[in-house]
Amino acid sequence: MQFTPEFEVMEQPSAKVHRKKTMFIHNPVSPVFIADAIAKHAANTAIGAHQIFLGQIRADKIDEQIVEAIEFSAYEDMADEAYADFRETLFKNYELTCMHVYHSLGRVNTGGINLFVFVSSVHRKAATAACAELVEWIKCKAPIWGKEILTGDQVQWKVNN
Amino acid sequence: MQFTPEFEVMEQPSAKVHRKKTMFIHNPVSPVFIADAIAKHAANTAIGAHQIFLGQIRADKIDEQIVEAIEFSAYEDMADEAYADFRETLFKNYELTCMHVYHSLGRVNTGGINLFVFVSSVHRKAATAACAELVEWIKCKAPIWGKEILTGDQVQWKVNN
Amino acid sequence: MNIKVKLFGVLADELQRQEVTMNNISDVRSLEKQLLDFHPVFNRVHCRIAVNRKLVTDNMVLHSSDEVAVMPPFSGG
Amino acid sequence: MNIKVKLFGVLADELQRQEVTMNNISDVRSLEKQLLDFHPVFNRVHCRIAVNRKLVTDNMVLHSSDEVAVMPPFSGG
Repeated sequence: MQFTPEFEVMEQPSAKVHRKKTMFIHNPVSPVFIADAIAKHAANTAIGAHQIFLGQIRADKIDEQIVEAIEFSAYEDMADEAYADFRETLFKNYELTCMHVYHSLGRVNTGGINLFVFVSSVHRKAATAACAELVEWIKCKAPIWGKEILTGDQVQWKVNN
Repeated sequence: MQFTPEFEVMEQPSAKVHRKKTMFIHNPVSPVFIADAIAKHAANTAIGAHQIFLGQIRADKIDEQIVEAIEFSAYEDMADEAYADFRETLFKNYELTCMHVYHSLGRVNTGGINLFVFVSSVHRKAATAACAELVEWIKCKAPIWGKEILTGDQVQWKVNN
Repeated sequence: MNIKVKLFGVLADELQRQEVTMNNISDVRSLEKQLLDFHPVFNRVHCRIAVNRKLVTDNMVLHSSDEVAVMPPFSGG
Repeated sequence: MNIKVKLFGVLADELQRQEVTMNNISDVRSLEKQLLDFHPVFNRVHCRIAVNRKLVTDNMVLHSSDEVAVMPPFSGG
């Protein structure tokens, strides 16, 4: 049986027709992307405070080897669903205006940014507290894995403390 | 008595020959400026975490009037000296890599960014804690004043809670 | 019952695949037991199981339609 | 002794100047007293005094070379 593309789209449940909301991007986070995200929020004049967290890949020394990159993978569907729940909890617990999270998948070289957390609120304390909780959540509760690529192509699985 | 510019420079104590380090800028903080600051830190591969705070001017409603802008002034010399001291304290109390603060002077319209605090560290908790302390310090201890410009050119001096 | 199990991180690396089918699985505990025999990585690495994209700690019955995943410790961010 | 006093924020606005010279000042307390008589804004607004760019709470003797400032509550950020 064959479908025309239009028919196929109509057959899909509506959640799949729309592009799924996901925290994952397939590149490092660029400073220009961050600037654009900030600039977009100028129009929301209820906002008084933005709290931003950026994770950057360190050139850690492990014995005699140096980390050159981290390759990230994730259980994307689970991470996005769990984030949607946690996001709701944070919006309930704090008076927030906006919340955005971007995490890289694939290889990010040292010096590159692999995590961009961006929380905005009317008064600063809400954004500051929620941002810290969210970063903690991503480090501890999100099904994401980092494989450290060392000099000489050795690898080591990243451990979060 | 007349000096040639060169001679005049030689007469100055060395601290005054160099451009003084100050937190104050005479414009709103632009997203591009923030992106440049972030991009510059890619070269420092000891850094694992950046914590950024941005203050944005809110269009608060005060009775029937709306805030259109805040005009900032400061006791600049005192603020910069006090910041240098507090910066040293934070570097002693937390394992930090970098710290930058920019505060606007003059008029910043609603939606504009008047404060950019940027703290970096190897591990995230140092940057997060120091950034929060620094923002608190700027709000409570730095000799800076904001005059809210309301619709119809009425003014009201900003009060920090 | 056969259950398809998603693998992530070091598990996917060591087994060189992102999914494995386990036979004769009735519940989470029987899956855990079989994994220990299946490959030494499951002894070495502390793993957690997700069913239908939610972490599971207590035992529960599994159905062939369930989305089951075994996950090593998280290390994102 | 005459002391030049820097004014900031609402003080500079209401007095329409950024500096005022006060006469017969010997110490911080005498400056505070004279300011209260000088302009009603000093009664209305809780002010703090800085000498040589440092906040002063205890009384101290002032010298003509001191950099003295009166400051309303801070509201930066």
